[in-house]
Amino acid sequence: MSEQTSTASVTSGSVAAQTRSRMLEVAGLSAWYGEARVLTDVSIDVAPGKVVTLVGRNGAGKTTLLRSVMGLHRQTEGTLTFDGADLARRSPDARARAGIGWVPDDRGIYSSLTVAENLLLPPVVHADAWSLEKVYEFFPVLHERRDFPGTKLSGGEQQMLAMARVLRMGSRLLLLDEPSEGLAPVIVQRIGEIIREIKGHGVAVLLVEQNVKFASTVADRHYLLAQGKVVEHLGNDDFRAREGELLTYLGM
Amino acid sequence: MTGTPLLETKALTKEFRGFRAVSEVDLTVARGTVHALVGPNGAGKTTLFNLLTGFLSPTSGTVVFDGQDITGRAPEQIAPLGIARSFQITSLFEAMTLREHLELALASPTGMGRQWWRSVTRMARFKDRAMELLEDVGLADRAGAPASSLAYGQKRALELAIAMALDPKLLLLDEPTAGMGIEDVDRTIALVKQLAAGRTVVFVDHNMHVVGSLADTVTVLQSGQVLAEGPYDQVRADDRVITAYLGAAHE
Amino acid sequence: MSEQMIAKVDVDLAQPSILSRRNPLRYVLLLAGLAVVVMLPYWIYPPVAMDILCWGLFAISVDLLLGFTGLLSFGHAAFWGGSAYCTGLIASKVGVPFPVAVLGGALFAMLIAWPIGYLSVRRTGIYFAMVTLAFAQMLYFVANQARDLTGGENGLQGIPRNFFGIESVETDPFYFYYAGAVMILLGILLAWRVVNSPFGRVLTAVRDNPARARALGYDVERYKITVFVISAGLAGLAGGVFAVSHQFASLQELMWTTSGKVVLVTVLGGIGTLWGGLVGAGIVVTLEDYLASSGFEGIGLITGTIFVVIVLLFRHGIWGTGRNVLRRYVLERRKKPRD
Amino acid sequence: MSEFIQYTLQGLAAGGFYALSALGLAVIFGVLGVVNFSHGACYMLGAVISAVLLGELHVGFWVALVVVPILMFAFGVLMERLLVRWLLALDPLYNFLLTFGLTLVLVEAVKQRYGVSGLPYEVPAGLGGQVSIGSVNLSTYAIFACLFSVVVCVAVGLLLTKTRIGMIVRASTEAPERTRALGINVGRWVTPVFGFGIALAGLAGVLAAPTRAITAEMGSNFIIILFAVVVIGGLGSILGAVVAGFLVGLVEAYGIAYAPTYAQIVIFVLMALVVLVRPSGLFGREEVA
Amino acid sequence: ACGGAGGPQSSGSSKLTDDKVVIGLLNDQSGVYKDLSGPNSGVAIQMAIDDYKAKYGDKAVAKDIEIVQADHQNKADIANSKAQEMYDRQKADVILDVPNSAAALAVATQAKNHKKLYINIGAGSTALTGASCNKYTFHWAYNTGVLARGTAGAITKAGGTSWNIVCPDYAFGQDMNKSFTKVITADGGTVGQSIASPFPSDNFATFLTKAGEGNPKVIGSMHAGGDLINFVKQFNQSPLRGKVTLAVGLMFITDIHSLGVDQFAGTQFTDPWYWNFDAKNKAWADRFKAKTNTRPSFAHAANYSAAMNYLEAVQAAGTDNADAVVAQLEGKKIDDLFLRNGEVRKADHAVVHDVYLAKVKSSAPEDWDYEDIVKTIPAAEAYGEPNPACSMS
Ligand SMILES: Nc1ncnc2c1ncn2[C@@H]1O[C@H](COP(=O)(O)OP(=O)(O)OP(=O)(O)O)[C@@H](O)[C@H]1O
Ligand SMILES: Nc1ncnc2c1ncn2[C@@H]1O[C@H](COP(=O)(O)OP(=O)(O)OP(=O)(O)O)[C@@H](O)[C@H]1O
Ligand SMILES: [Mg+2]
Ligand SMILES: [Mg+2]
Repeated sequence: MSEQTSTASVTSGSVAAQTRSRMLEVAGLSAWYGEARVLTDVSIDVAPGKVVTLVGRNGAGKTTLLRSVMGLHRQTEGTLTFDGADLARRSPDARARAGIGWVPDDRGIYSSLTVAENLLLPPVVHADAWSLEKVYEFFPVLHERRDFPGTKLSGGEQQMLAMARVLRMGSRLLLLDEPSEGLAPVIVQRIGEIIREIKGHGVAVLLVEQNVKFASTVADRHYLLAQGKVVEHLGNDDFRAREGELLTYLGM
Repeated sequence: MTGTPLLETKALTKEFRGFRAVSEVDLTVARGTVHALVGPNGAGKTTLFNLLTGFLSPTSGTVVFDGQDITGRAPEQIAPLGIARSFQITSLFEAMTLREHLELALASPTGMGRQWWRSVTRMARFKDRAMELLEDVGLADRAGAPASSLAYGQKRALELAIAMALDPKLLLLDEPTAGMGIEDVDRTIALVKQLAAGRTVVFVDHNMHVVGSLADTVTVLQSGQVLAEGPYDQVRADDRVITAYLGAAHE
Repeated sequence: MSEQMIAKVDVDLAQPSILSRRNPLRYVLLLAGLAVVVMLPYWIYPPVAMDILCWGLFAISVDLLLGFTGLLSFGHAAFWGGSAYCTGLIASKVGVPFPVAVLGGALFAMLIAWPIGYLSVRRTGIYFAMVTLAFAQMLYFVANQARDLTGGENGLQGIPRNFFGIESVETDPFYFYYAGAVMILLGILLAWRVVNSPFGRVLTAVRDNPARARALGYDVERYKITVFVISAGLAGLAGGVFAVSHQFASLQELMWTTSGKVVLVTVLGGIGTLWGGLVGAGIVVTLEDYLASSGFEGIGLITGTIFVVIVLLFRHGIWGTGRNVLRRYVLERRKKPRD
Repeated sequence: MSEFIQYTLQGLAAGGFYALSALGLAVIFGVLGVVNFSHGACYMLGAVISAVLLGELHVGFWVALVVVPILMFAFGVLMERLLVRWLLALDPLYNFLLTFGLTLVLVEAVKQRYGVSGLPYEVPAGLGGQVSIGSVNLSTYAIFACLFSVVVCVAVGLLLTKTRIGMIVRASTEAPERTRALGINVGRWVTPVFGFGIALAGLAGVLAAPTRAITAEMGSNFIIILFAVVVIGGLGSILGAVVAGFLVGLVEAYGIAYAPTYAQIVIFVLMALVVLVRPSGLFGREEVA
Repeated sequence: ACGGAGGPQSSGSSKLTDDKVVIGLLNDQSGVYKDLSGPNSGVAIQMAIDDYKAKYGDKAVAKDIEIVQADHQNKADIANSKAQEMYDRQKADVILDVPNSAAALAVATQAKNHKKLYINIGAGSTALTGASCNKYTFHWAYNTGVLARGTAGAITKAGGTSWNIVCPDYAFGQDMNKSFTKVITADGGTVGQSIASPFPSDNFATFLTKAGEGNPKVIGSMHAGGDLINFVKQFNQSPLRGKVTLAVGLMFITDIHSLGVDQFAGTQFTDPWYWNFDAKNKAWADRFKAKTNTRPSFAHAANYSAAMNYLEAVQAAGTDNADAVVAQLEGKKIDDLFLRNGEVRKADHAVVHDVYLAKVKSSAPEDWDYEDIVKTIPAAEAYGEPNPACSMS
């Protein structure tokens, strides 16, 4: 029920987003693996303080899109702007320092670093960055395990660690690749709270989710991706209303 | 023998540098049932799987499978007894094609793998079965592709097919539907149901829909200990389970 | 749809063999290879040609571990040299025809490979390389100490080349070459069989993901030990023929530099290509032979530079690079009619 | 008894030297995942450069102790930029092989330029004599070399475990792409660390110059012993390398004293035992199967 | 046409096989023996050829003389293939040098199989004139027995009666140890202990401590090359320096050159030849220096001497037929640049001659002027009796 209200405020906010500067703008993006094209002419944008999801079945190209934004996938065509600046020529680390944070689908925890080191590794890029205390407060289990090698954590704990790591950076735009995967329902709810909180600080989120229920509790807008193309773009209310139809259409 | 449980652990414990990931767990899995293992992240579910399959050896306690004490045996000794598992974090042979993955799994119990004097074409005898399995998980059109070119969700489906190929008495599935879309989840549920016929399945999943549709019995772990056990409806109504795992807002 | 097709072509590129069993090119290549082996002593000084084959098989034995099981042995000199001494001792003390002595040597190599393999396979990757290296050093030490048997740094000299009393083979390196080549080819055949067997398939699985292989019920350590022992046997076969060809065995055969050289030969030919070893050996041995009388003093400069360049730029080695080029060509040709 | 003390002290002195020499190997492996086969050759270069500095420019030991590591650092930077870097993303075996090839080149190049019979070097003034305590005698230089090594080892250990640098470099090594995505300019860190490891090898070379034959081949067998040291200590563990360095020094000294014939083989026997009992080495991290 | 052990064949008018004499130089041109012998031995052999031609002019039997060289890189297998190739394909009539005992023994076997000459210079193994001797193999410069009789005998007789020996643990080191011990005890001295050190080794601190136990008058080091330098450097840093005489089993002038005279000062060793020993040597060394810009080692002089005497034997025999040349050489008494009171001993083909006990100077008046010759050791004393193990099969 509390979800309802938050969603309402989000929808009203999205109108303002049209006029405000867009934080991330992707236009005409295509991507290849070798000769195989996996993204075709994708255009999306994300405004500050907004959560935008990418929805699509397995293999639709969601991860590839996030990796392209991060600069990790290089076989691409099209334009990418972040905060008004052209990203195309910038290295992944420069993009990260400019304020883009990435939570990979495989979590990307370092086995050669302890949990604490995994958290301390990335540089702080914005004043809004979470302090280590705050991270530990939110994820007590990370505090408990702080001296363990990162990959000795359970799958879900690693997911939390990956999430906590970008929060520590204070990135302005978060690219989250299936953050709820493998998490206990309680933790998923907690992640939802976190997303809502950082939104309040003007952070933009590009969220890839399979868990549509979860997605619709936090998102403002949705892009539907099928076979590498954006097939639909809607606000959260529309999305909820047409959920069943859309999912069938997407084959989800 | 039908009366005895297929799998039984007694006071099974695993410590990592003084930290108890699994603590005195007594788990009984009856023959022919589907048994779900749920619990918060880090509750020890994967560790328990690792103990059951020999990837870790317990600090104390015993594992009895089909009347045999298998405590502390190596994975390659346990697998032939009829325990197969899928991995939570996908674990494939990147350069091999999907079909080769399945042939390899199918060949394992036949001992063909030790034949260095024979032609590899002999493994083609498993081709039909392999294709069938790929068909089942919806990957038949990728049979000749290397595993490295699969999207994440497809890899998970392959994991499942491999576990099926081993035709085990006991199938352990670690989050079989993680990272899958709803349709795939439903297909997977159907698959597991089909598999479960005449078999025993233990699985871990955080998706309550999956747990609800599959499990005969649910065991909830927390901090390495059994918190609750029983049929799905009973467990999900348990207050302790709600606070520790499901969360207040759940449904 | 077309995307799918392209993806499959790409996939084909990663496949081990492009030439199907029925492809005539396959047999053409095989025959050409055999013809080269037969003609070699006409083109190259026969003892050097024999060296090429011996080093070729030696490299293949290393590739069996490195390319097909993912284990870099940096101590294979132990098996090559161990067998060289053992072959020499059998040939001179027992006086059997040399093929028997060589088989004895290979058997001995397998015998010592078992405990070494048992200990070494507990580690993988670079650790394995260093552990095998250390064990080979131990054997070097033992051979040096047992100088009553091995002659110390003087080497085990005057190994006879008994061959059923056939004089030409026993004295003329040209004819001896063919007798030795038969043994080497048998070894190569064995290596080929192992690679293209169900066992070989499991080895690839072990290389790519040992934990997964274990979960499928494959005893990874046992597979590794087995292939280690087979590989040692092949290295021993090569070392035995080498010793008989040169009629002596020296500590050089056990030195770590020999282990290094054979890895160089393998990498040059192409890791995971099997046949590459022969190509690599052809190049390294003739190069060494040529440089020895060229008056050029910095042999290490040349071999070292070649090595660096190969590792850096042609990681698939000569055979692998050639094969990829061929494969691309074949695929182009296949694609055309469809378009 | 005094003999025993004598041997122990000599073992420790040698051990300090082993520790320092293995340290660079461990640093490079620990942070880059590269087993630098050319470590022995770099050690040799350090010694040869010291000798050349002395012979041709009359630059003495103390200056060499500073200058040579700097030169070797530069050499390491070049080596990483031009060669090693391109293979970092691949299986570590490739860099092992690359550095093996490089070893051949370096050894040969030195042979070509400075001949094969070696270069002269003297013990620095003031470190020439012996120190005697009772009946125990140790060369002053050996004591100096050992203490110096220990200081360097401790400093390096602190640098890599207690500072951000070590962390960044470990991460960069494990997954360079991902680390970049976390806002870290990977290239900027990896190169200096590699250079640093090479500089440590050069430093060991300078320390060796006054007591050892300075020839192109001086590192060829040394590297094998260093491998044994790091295997015993646990590859990638800095502490392991240091402890194993001392252990090997001691074992060797006792071996020489009580079973001279087997002095060298005991190192490898020790290694085999360690691998048998603790496959990951004394201080190595457990590998997951 | 391919391969085959070709025996000597006389062809047409000339009495030379293939109408020319081919001298093969097979040695280490890039490794540890490069400076000791290496490519400069080729220069020395060329000097011999020039001298031979100058001496006989038109009367020379061998008008066309060719040198073929190969670098065996200290590897016995390469030496073996190259030797076969030299004899078979390059028609070498004689092969010279071949340092490294395994390589030398392999080449000796090839010489025997091919029935062509091999004159060893670089290798010191007594097996060449012992169990492995053969009709076509000659041992020109020195052997390990000579070194022992020279150094151990001279020092023990001069009062250095109590020894401790450190020897590298390989066949050469052990042989040297045995030979030294035998000579020392025969001359009334004692050997307290013989300590084997691993080979190669670069830390001798503990060995030196052991070697100093029992306060011997002499410490004998049987090391060679890099090990020797390591040993001496560390000896100089030990309390033994100045208290004990250091005697070295096998040392070459190149070792002194590399380490510097001050490190070796006072060390005694046996040298088969020294360039600044007398005017005759000096004159030749000057010629050599003019061509190579360095002073000759004993190996260079020995290569010269061997080539010269081979050619003289061809001249005397009137042919390069190996059996005829061997017949000329066997038992020949020679006194030349390298061999003083020399004789090609028929029984074992050891070429015996006077050798010298040298002591390293404390400072060098010029580069390479490092040795004081303490004593000339007469051929008979240095070489002893022929090795009974040699059956000249
Ligand atoms: N390394 C690769 N090589 C070739 N093809 C690839 C590679 N990685 C992904 N693909 C292909 O690209 C397409 C898009 O993959 P991507 O990982 O972006 O999908 P996704 O939407 O994130 O899927 P999922 O929900 O399963 O994570 C898939 O068809 C996949 O097979
Ligand atoms: N090898 C290990 N070394 C140290 N600690 C470990 C190791 N493996 C697991 N742990 C710890 O044991 C606990 C249980 O881990 P496990 O992977 O079994 O959890 P899980 O129940 O599967 O959780 P999830 O649902 O998140 O996958 C975790 O806290 C983890 O940090
Ligand atoms: Mg994805
Ligand atoms: Mg888990």
